[in-house]
Amino acid sequence: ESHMGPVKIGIILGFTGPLESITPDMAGGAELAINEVNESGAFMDGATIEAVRADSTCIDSAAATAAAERLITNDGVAGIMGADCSGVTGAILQNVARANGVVMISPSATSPALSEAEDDGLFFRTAPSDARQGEIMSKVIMDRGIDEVALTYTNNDYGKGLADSFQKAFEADGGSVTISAAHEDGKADYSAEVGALASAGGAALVVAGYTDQGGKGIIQASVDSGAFDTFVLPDGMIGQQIVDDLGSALDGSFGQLPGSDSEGSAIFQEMATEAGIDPTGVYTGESYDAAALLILAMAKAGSTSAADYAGEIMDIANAPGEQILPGDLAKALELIEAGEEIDYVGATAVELVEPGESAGTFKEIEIKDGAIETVGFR
Amino acid sequence: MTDLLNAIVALSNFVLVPGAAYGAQLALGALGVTLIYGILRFSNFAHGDTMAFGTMATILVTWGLQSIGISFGFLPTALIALPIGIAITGLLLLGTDRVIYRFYRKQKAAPVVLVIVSIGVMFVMNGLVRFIIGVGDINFADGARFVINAREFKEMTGLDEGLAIRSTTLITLVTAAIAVALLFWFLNRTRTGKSMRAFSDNEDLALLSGINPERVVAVTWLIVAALATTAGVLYGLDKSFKAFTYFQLLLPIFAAAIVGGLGNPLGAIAGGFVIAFSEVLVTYAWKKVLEYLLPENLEPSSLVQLLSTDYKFAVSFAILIIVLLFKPTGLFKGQSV
Amino acid sequence: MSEPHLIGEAMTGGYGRGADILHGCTLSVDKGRIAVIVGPNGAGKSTAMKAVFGMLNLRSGSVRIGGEDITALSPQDRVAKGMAFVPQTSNIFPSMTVEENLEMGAFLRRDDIRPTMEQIYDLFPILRDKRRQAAGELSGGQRQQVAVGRALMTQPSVLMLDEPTAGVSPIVMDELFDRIIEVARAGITILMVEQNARQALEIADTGYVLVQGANAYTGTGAELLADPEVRRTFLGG
Amino acid sequence: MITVENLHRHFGGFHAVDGASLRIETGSITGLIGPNGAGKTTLFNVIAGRLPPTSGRVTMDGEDITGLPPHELFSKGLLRTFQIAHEFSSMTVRENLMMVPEGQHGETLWNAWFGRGKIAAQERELAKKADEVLDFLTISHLADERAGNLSGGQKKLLELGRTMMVDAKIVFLDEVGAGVNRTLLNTIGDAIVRLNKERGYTFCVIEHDMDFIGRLCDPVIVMAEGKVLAQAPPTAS
Amino acid sequence: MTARGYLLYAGMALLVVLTGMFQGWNLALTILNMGLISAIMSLGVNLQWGFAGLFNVGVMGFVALGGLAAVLVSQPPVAEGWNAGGLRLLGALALGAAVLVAAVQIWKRKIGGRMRTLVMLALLIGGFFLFRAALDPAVEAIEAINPSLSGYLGGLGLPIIVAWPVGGLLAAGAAWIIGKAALGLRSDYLAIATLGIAEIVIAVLKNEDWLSRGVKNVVGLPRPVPYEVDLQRDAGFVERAANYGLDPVTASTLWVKILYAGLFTVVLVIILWLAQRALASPWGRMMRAIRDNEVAASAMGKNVTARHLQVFILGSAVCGIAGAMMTTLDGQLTPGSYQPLRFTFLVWVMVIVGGSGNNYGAVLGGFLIWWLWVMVEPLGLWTMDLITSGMAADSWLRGHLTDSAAQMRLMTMGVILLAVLRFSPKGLMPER
Ligand SMILES: Nc1ncnc2c1ncn2[C@@H]1O[C@H](COP(=O)(O)OP(=O)(O)OP(=O)(O)O)[C@@H](O)[C@H]1O
Ligand SMILES: Nc1ncnc2c1ncn2[C@@H]1O[C@H](COP(=O)(O)OP(=O)(O)OP(=O)(O)O)[C@@H](O)[C@H]1O
Ligand SMILES: CC(C)C[C@H](N)C(=O)O
Ligand SMILES: [Mg+2]
Ligand SMILES: [Mg+2]
Repeated sequence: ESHMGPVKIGIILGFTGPLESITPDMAGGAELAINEVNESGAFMDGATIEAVRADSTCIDSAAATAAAERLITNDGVAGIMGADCSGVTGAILQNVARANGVVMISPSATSPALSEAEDDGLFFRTAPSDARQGEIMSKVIMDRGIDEVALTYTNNDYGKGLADSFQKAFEADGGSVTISAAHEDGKADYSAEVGALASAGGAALVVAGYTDQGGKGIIQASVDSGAFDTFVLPDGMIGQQIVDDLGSALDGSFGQLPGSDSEGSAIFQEMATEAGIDPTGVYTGESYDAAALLILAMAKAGSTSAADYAGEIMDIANAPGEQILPGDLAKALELIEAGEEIDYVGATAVELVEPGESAGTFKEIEIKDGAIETVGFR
Repeated sequence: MTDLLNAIVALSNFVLVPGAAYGAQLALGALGVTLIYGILRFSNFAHGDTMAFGTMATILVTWGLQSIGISFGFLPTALIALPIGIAITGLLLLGTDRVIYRFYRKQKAAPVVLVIVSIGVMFVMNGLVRFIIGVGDINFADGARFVINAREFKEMTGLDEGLAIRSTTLITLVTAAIAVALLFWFLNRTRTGKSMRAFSDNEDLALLSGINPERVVAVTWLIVAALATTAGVLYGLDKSFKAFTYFQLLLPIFAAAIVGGLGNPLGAIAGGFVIAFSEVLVTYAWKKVLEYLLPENLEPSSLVQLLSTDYKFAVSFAILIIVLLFKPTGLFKGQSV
Repeated sequence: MSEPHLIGEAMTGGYGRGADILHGCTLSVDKGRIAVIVGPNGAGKSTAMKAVFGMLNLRSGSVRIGGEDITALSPQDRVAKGMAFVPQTSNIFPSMTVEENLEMGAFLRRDDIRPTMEQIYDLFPILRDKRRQAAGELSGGQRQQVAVGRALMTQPSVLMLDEPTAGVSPIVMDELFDRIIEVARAGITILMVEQNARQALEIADTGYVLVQGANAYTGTGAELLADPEVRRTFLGG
Repeated sequence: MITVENLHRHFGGFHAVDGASLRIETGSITGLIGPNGAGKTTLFNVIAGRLPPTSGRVTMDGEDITGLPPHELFSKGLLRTFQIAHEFSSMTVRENLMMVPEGQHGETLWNAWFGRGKIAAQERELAKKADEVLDFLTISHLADERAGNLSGGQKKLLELGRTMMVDAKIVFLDEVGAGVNRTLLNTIGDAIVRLNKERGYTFCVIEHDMDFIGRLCDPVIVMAEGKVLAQAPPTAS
Repeated sequence: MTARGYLLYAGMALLVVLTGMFQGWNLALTILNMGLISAIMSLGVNLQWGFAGLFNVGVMGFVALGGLAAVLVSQPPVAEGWNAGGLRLLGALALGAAVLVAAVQIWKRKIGGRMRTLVMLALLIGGFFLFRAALDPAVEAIEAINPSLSGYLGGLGLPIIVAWPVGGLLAAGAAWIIGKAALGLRSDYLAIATLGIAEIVIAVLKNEDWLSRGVKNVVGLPRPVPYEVDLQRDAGFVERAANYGLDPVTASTLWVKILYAGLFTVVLVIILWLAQRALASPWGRMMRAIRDNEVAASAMGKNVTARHLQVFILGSAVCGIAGAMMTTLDGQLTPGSYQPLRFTFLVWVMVIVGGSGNNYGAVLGGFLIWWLWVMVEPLGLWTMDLITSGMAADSWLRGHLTDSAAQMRLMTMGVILLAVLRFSPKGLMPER
């Protein structure tokens, strides 16, 4: 294979559509890793990497498939960082990635169903399956002495999957869920949902949604009508923006998101802020890690062909080896060059388990005086 | 007695007040849609994005005002900026008409072609708004958010249930009432208003009567700009501004305009409330209210919910369809092409 | 002889890019006089009226009013010049009330329109009863009365009527013709198309018979009525 | 025979048809006259199933047909024309006529897909028939014109032409004459008489032209304000 | 077809070929395949709007029903699910249907105004609770079975291609019910009613997990064509590919798409042929008459209601077939992805831009608009590059614009759409 042109990596995210407000930062995260490598010049004898963005639209599988098709057959990308939403991710995987034998690392598709998808060993994700988060969330709530909650979730595979696994875990732990009500994202009004939730009652409201979508609308309406005071926020709900917007109303609310107490996340925060990316945005760190893993695996295999490097990804992500944090990519490449083992930790303390997804260490947070504070790890 | 009061307050707080607030927001949007349909005779898909554009313009002006230290006391600053926002939107709409719609009007294109054209306009405006202000959530409300909030209400009355009334709710309700009254008066009593109706009724004959079509169209777009911007700003103050949500508002707004009777301002208002209340009421869980009302041993163990909130939209649309089956051109006898 | 008040001279043209309908058709009326156009269906009578009113692109020929060439003016501008027109079809605002229809006729007037409206209600009493009703809900003949009323509201200097009496019952028709004479006496120039040709020609100062877009016969109303050929072929014996 | 018994049709508080009773004898050419707004068209609309009656009964040859939908009445041989022409404007004039006959072979989808031969034969016949009708109406040169482009009178002729495409039992004509050239109207009158005599059609004719009514109709029914005033031979009116 | 028509089709073919040459044949074929499906949807809408003037804005619902058919036909049945409550569930559904039928029957009775309404309401409300009482436990039992992977009843386990006609039938059945109720409505009122019904269909698909797993999606549907990976392992195929000078991956991906294209083309040609025949027959003439003037058509003996129902069912069935084909191509059913903009209004754009009332126009519109929908993304980015190329590398505006370049997608779509409609306001291939 010639190393004449730059190595291309596709970034497929929903730049338009219901997640359009979080995807720029996700793409930014991935490009951060790519730029870092390019600046180091240590990748495959100084080859440069070029990011090619494509729009998954989050919801339109056909458009997403076409976009992926173009990335692979026209742009000739060596790997894909994406997609974001579980639905389109599945479509791209089945119709394009497998067919062409290209690796996909999704930073955010968290549907449990993807664990079972047939992938010919080509699909990975740096986010944990929602099955796991549900269990953690249940513990987090229980440990605060709350055993009765109302639950609302965004009506998609992510929300539903998370809500189901949470409810199961919570009830097994002895708690009770007074109501489990779906909400649709991007709608104009959530009074009806809040009315039902309030009527059912509970010591806290668990909101398995997106921070700038229906989830926010629900919290806003609950706060406005005084329906709930305490909110439990899983990964999709945590971001500085919502805390700023709602002000003191969120104080005392808590939640968890994939993350670890690795210095990685702190370093990433700094790097991202410097690059003008909001590091608290959901899945920004995961995106950085996804891109980094792709690059490192290629470097290790010394090839941009999926057949060669797909097998290296698990190896790179897990111990043994020297721990690699954000900003250490140059070092990592040198180590690889030198034939040494590395253990990529990255921004989110990546630890991949079979079948190629993040094991899921979770960070417990609480909102205090308008700031998101980490109170522990699980 | 307190139980009864608590029940009433709970119902008001979670059904009546939110329903009225949402209803008024939809109604204001539907007024614009219905006016375009009534005069220019097509369903304007770009209306949601027009609202977004108007709101965006107003937000930019608001930021400008805030940065030079102007505010409006307990009222949101955006209300001062609103007239300027309306003016900017008016210019945009007039420009759009000149560049795009006029051609099809001259061609006497079928209404459905105009609908498709307006989808094109929607895409373009959509991009425009996002280019200028981005895709994120923007909170531009300042001033007092509540006339009374739940906690204060509880403290004041000593009841268990709180009642919250947001200032934007009141402003929206009042605005909607004034807007419909003005529009009604304008269309039915003033010369210009009548000439607009004449234009929509029989364009050729309007011409023969000396009515200037370009003027009619311009006036229509200007009113639409005012309605859309006001609707958008009030909605944004209440919730927040996000381009995508404004696009999503389009469907309930259309539903409101149609169920009320297209082309009829009163219908738009009625339709707005029908849609809003059918969303809120049918999926309401009556448990809490019943707990207050019924003696202890009869209290319900379940939620007493007719349908789960999953079916909120399905139900509101089902109600809409039922209304149409009995009133085929809407509650207030709308037009149909 | 001085030039007639209204003249459409040697008009040739058709609809859009289609074939010509009018072939050098000429129509003229003196001030305060009545001209009536008759002819078989599809002869181009309505087309000629539209041409005079500027609703048709003429390929050649000209339209002049009071000596001024108005061929290039839009219909709107002709309204401003004091011309009024009742088209043959869709000549009312169906969803507006009868009264609003009349008001729209007077759209360009700035003076008090009440008296004129009263006159019209006197002429067509039924319209007074129905003045709050949507014009689209009226009977065929009533609509026709609204249409003529609307044009009269303009207080024009030239009044053009395309089959004003179609569907109007005999009594109303007589009154309408009387009224038209009255209007003409008041100095208003009248150009009308009629299928009730005999009655119309009786009050006409000039009569035109159009056939296939061209003038076939021209004369005073009485002359045409007297011509047996015209009677047999165009007036139904 | 059509009988109408104590028929009412109200619009809000307005009684457009107010207790009308009448009969149309088989084989007659019945005239229906009355001032504008008398309720003639409304009566037609109720009989022909276009409007439901407020109360009352309509029978045809003893069978109750009150409120039957128009297409079923058509099958029973009851046809009507519209006062304000209802042409199929985007179709050609010939197509306007060819679509009329019922039960055409190609009107079911299955035959449309797989029964080409038989359709072709039938279409040829229909086209021939249509051309005859157009010939009679003197508009055969317009056979391939879009019906929307016809002149006002030509549209009325087309209305009439449609009723001539099938063998009807009874035909309701709502002012076919308005806007039609008088010479042509005479021919139409002759045709009506001939259809009546030769093919036994029954006619009910609304018309304001008294000559036409007088020449054609017996008996004549007079309506005013929604009521039937008199049912008399024409000489008496 | 007119000369202009052939020219336009040639132009469209050229666009696809150019895409193949400059962006890769895989992409060109992907576009072509969805283009074929879009063309079918567009034909369905054209049947309803172009032929009969029915303003159906519920296309999405029928497409989704087709998708549902794909799952119900092709997935293996879930025995545990059936054991847990399958029969009870069927019984509950039958009960619900019976209640509805009874209510309609009561309503149709001409007698007893208020009494009738009361009885009907009582029946409906009582029936609803009875229905829920019968249904809910069954649903709960079924959905409890391994929810993250199954939790539904599964399907019939038949070849997925069977789902195409079945999708049509499912959509037709739904259209019959909807048509019975709503076809009395006119223009925009019918539009909003159908729009609402489509939303209801989607709500059911999203929330009735026992049926097709709801928002948890069904992925990995079987295919009517071989899998690329299998072809790549097939020595014979690899050899044949090599004969053409193609590497196995490229050859297999292309071959699979070509097979799909073949299947889709067959369906499109059949439907187009039927539609074209129908349009050019007395049946088509009757439909046009009804579209032009319902009142007159009815007075001329045409049963307007029945014909409307017929063509509504037909058009909806065509959309259902297309929906099943699309789900087959996607290999998964994701109810969350059904959005009116994409599945209803885009199809309408196809019909109007192509030329409503003209089948060839509708097909052309389907291809063209789909091609644009996919191509506007690179076009938008490219335009943005062009715009920003002159700006200083570090200028604020340049950064801002590049960041929002993705937004150019819809904007470009809008501009091109407006340009096309300006160029031919009656559609590219007008009715006549
Ligand atoms: N839809 C309607 N709503 C209200 N009033 C109506 C409606 N249709 C008709 N009318 C009224 O009913 C009366 C009878 O109308 P109809 O059309 O039957 O009269 P007609 O005898 O046919 O008159 P003409 O000779 O003018 O055609 C009229 O006064 C008319 O205004
Ligand atoms: N909009 C149009 N487009 C094309 N041709 C038209 C149009 N309107 C009328 N025509 C044709 O022009 C010719 C003259 O029509 P016109 O309406 O002037 O006739 P007319 O003399 O007024 O007849 P009538 O007495 O029936 O009203 C007719 O043959 C008609 O078919
Ligand atoms: C971008 C994310 C919020 C997407 C979500 N986790 C999903 O699986 O659909
Ligand atoms: Mg004429
Ligand atoms: Mg009448």
